[in-house]
Amino acid sequence: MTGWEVPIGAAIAFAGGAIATGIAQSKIGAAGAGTVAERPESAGIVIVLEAIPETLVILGFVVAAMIIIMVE
Amino acid sequence: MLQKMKQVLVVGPKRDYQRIIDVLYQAGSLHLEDAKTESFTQMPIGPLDSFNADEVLSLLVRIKGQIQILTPVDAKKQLKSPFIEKYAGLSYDELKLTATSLCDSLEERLRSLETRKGDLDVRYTTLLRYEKIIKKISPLEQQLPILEGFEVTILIIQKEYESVLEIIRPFISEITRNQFEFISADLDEKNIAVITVFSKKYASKVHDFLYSKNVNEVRIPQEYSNMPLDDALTLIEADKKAITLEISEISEKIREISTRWYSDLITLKTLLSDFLEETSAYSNFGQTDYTFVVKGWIPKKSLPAIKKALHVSFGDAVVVNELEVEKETEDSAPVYFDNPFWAKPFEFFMNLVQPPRYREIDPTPIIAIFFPLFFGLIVGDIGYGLIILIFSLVVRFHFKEIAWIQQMMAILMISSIPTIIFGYVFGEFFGDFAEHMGWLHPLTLFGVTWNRIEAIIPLLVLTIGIGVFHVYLGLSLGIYNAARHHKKKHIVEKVGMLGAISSILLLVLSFAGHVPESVQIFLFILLLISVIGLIYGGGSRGVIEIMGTIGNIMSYARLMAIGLASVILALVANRLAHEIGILIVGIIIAILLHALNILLAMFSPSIHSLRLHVVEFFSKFYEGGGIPYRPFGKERL
Amino acid sequence: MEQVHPTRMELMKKRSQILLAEQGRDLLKEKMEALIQEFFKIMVNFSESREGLEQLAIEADLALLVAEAVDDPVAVKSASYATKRQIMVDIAGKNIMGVPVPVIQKKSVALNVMERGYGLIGTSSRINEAAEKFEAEMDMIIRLAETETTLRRLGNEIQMNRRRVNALDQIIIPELKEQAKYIRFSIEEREREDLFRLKKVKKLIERKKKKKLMASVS
Amino acid sequence: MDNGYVNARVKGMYSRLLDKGSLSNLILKPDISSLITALEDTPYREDLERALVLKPGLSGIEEALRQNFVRTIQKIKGFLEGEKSERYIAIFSSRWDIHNLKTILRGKRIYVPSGQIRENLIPAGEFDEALLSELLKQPDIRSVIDLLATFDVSYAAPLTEVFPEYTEKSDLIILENALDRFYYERVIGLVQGKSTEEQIIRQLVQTEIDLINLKSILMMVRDDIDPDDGERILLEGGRVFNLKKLRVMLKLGSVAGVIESLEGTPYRFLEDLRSTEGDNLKISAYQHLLDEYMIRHAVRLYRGDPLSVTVVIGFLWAKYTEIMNLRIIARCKNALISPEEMEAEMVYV
Repeated sequence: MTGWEVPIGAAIAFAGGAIATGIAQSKIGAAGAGTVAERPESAGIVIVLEAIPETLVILGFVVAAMIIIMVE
Repeated sequence: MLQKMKQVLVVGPKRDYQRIIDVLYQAGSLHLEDAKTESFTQMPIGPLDSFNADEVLSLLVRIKGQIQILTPVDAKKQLKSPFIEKYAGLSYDELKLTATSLCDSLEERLRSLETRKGDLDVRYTTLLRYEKIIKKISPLEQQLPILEGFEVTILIIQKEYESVLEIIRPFISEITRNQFEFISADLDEKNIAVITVFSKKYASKVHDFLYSKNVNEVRIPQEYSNMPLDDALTLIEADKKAITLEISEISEKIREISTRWYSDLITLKTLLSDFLEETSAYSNFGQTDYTFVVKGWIPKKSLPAIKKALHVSFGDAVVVNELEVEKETEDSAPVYFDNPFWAKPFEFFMNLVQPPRYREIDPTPIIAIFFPLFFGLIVGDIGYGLIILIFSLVVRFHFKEIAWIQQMMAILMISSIPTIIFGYVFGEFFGDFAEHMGWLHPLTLFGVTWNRIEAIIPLLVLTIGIGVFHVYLGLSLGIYNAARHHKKKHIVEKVGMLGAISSILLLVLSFAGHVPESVQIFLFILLLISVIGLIYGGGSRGVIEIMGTIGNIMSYARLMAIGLASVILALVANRLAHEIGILIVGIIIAILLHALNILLAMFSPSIHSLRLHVVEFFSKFYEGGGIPYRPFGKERL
Repeated sequence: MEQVHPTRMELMKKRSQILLAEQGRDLLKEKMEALIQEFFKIMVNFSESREGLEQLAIEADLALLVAEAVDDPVAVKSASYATKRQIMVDIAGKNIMGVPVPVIQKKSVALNVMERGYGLIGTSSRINEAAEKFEAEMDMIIRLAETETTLRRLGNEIQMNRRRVNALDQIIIPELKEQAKYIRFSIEEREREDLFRLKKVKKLIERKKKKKLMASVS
Repeated sequence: MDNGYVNARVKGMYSRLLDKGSLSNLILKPDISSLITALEDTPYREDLERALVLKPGLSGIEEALRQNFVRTIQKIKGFLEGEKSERYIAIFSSRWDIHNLKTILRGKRIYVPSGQIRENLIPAGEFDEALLSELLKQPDIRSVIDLLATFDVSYAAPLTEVFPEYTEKSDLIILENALDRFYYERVIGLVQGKSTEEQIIRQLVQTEIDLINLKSILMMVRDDIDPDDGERILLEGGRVFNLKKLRVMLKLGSVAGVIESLEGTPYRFLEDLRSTEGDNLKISAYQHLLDEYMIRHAVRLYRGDPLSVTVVIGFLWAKYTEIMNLRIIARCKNALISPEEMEAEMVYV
């Protein structure tokens, strides 16, 4: 019963998360780079902050995986 | 764990102060504090007549100034100075003399080179400017004959004053008795350029007239004026070349000096800065009329040693007073980690974030337990684990000198062990390679076969369960910390949060049918009480925090998700290899993909389990902002 | 004193000279007193102004300090370039008891904000106030210059007068008096001599007369 | 476009500004040399070390402060190079162009040697070293203006326009006014857009114009300037006061009157000062309040939209204020002024 709509759906789920993460990380990255340039001691925090929006792509991935696996 | 610290006051006779400082310096365990804030019952403690740093400072400024002018030299290429080894052994006075004489010999030459270079740079930009305007005008000039004994004047007129042209022309004609050329054209959107050529004998009259008409004349430096603009351009071009040449000559000269002296200056700078650093500790010492006073924190373990050392050298003349410490003062105590060997590498993370305060719980051991666990759960592959283990061992071996690499690799090494264990549980060895070959199978525990691809839901439950446990642990630590600081409201808030989260979780479970419905009423009551507690402890924000905390717990699902991503990449690698007909190509592709996956597996899981600690876990109890322990002594320099 | 002819004529001349000298002296004394009075009148003012000047100088320095502190010395220096660098003063003169003293016509160099040369927009009122204070100080200096010259002139005049009075009092008048006295003495002496001679002549004549009488009698 | 990177750096720089505590600490230092020692522990260290080699004591500190400020502006301009927001920063920094240009014109008029004029320039603006040194080389005011025209610097136009009037009356104010007027007109013109960013900056500039006008009027009224003559000093485009209102204020004739007329405007705080301190206050006392208002207003921008260029503008004002405060401390310390008087001149943000 799996047709073309399953991979497309999974792709949309993943893409959404990935794009959102990309946008968020680009901004955090820019700001983070600025922060580290001025205050190198805050590098640790910046790395963690940079990782925070990654949640989105992970969730997207999980949803995509679930769509594919569960439909199968 | 943090070391227990004692605040001490060391008091000795003033005449011995150099020797006392030496002994303390050798012991290298005292974290200095400003002794001048202490005071004996009646006697104020004044600052020690300390070393005057001005001299060193100004010398350092001179050296730094020269270093700035010089170009850094590759360590391999530079000429080894014959003195450089000697510097380290010099006393301060000798060092000062050497540095001063070196500065004296270099400074003037360098400064004049640098100034010359700066001037040339400025001149170059100026020439570019003039060149730009001349280039704009020169096409116009082509239409005019340039004659000997004639003067060329260029005017710029804004377009809105274009009518002025009509006035100027007849006047110039009259002044010069019609011996003139006059041509105008648009220069750019805003301005019109006018070129007039007339006999030199009318020059002053024409200029006076132009002045009275308020027209801007183009000012070109003397050396380029009164010649055809093309010639001026050629001349400017030649001058630019000459300047570039001279600049490169100067740079070459500076480079020559650099190869000879750069490392000398750097060495002197380092030594003098060290010296300055050392003497800056002196500002912490105090004195009264006859005694010399040092105040500081010392780890309890090191206290007997320092007492003994002082006693051996000075007998009873030097007293070490242990100060009674108020709870509040304890907060200003420096923190010195004291962790078992297996937790020590994880202090790296604490320093990355912020060290804890003295009276806080040091979460390092907890990170040391959970970080590898999370890492292992995410990566969960025997093959990857082994490669990471080998990788970390190799890197550790290669970079023995660099402390932070050592620490990071130790973390990876420790983390690779649970990775292998989880790999065994999940039956993964380079993805499903081993399973495919029939060597290994996912274990079946608690009625679930832990094949990560299939057991998504159980894994999700497991990770959320870990999340619940971790967050509860955090909240409990928060209660402990608050109790230690006697912050009643905080305790109530944290307890309320525990109650609220528990009741909500249990309610969810009961609605799902896993918990008997009969307890629902109690759960609601518990929730109500908890919310009241939360409002008492943290206000409305406390209630909103419930959502945050539940979000935090859900966030642990990433343990499953990232793991899943890594498994699927591994599967893809294997399957590609399988499906490509040519064996060798398939293997190469598989190896490349696995390599990529391992690389990702070293970064992503580390960052995410670190994030789970810093964001989700620490927010429940951790304050941070402690002062790192920096003992006065050898280690410091 | 040798030149003096001890004649009655001379004596009368001396007498009138003495009188004249004494009158002159009294006149000079009066003038001196008047000058001294004038001097002190200005002097009081002067010392007050002097203190005022010191006060003004302190205030001006403070205003400059504030301007430099808040607006950067560079801005103050820049504003200073905008000012005209000279002050023109017209000096006339007047007479105090025959002493010529200067009078400065335009006593105030104080300007208003539009006259100081720099634009108002970019320059702070602190710089402006510093300028104002210094202008006030300048005014005071000019005024003091006027009074100080006056005082010096008056002082000189008083000195000179005193010397004159002294000369009259202690040299000329006593000398004249001495001369008059000498003349008088000389005249009296001469008169006495004449009398004595007369008496002697008279005696001689009488003796001759008596001899003649005796001779005739005898 | 957002300014994530730049703003993060600026925030880092902002966090290194001295807080009130460290400033009061500096105020309490007994003398200049201990002040220098204390400043060694601040971000001014590097500039201070360099400046003190050439100029000892107070002038060294002042030089260091100036250098630091110039360096800060250059640094921020470096981040923003090529960005759209660069021009908003230019709004702030080009006021030093005006200062430099005015200084050169003033100096050239009375034939001050170029070297001396140069010492009073602050290269924080848009003019580069090359332009400044060419300007300094010119013999007189006319040739300075001509050179500006030659290099196509926009200030040439307003100066050329009023030059005949200047030659006629020989009044430098004419040239300076033309410059100031041009500057503010251009700035207002730059921020006519509808974006929030431009609106905020426009408001800031308009407020500044108001404050400048107010200050000018107070100064002129105090000196009994003929209102018809005073009009030429007034700037158009203020936030609260239009030209008509300003003219009315100029005709009020007394400082007290002008201040009373502020009732109902955001600047009525001057009235509070007047009513507590009396009518004989110096204009600078009012200006202090006005400056403070301006600085507060500008620094508040720092806390606005974290991704907007306004953060940078707010920071620059805060930095400017800090440098002013430090200069006040240093100058006053040198002249043994008491801490209380010192604090009266300072502005805390």
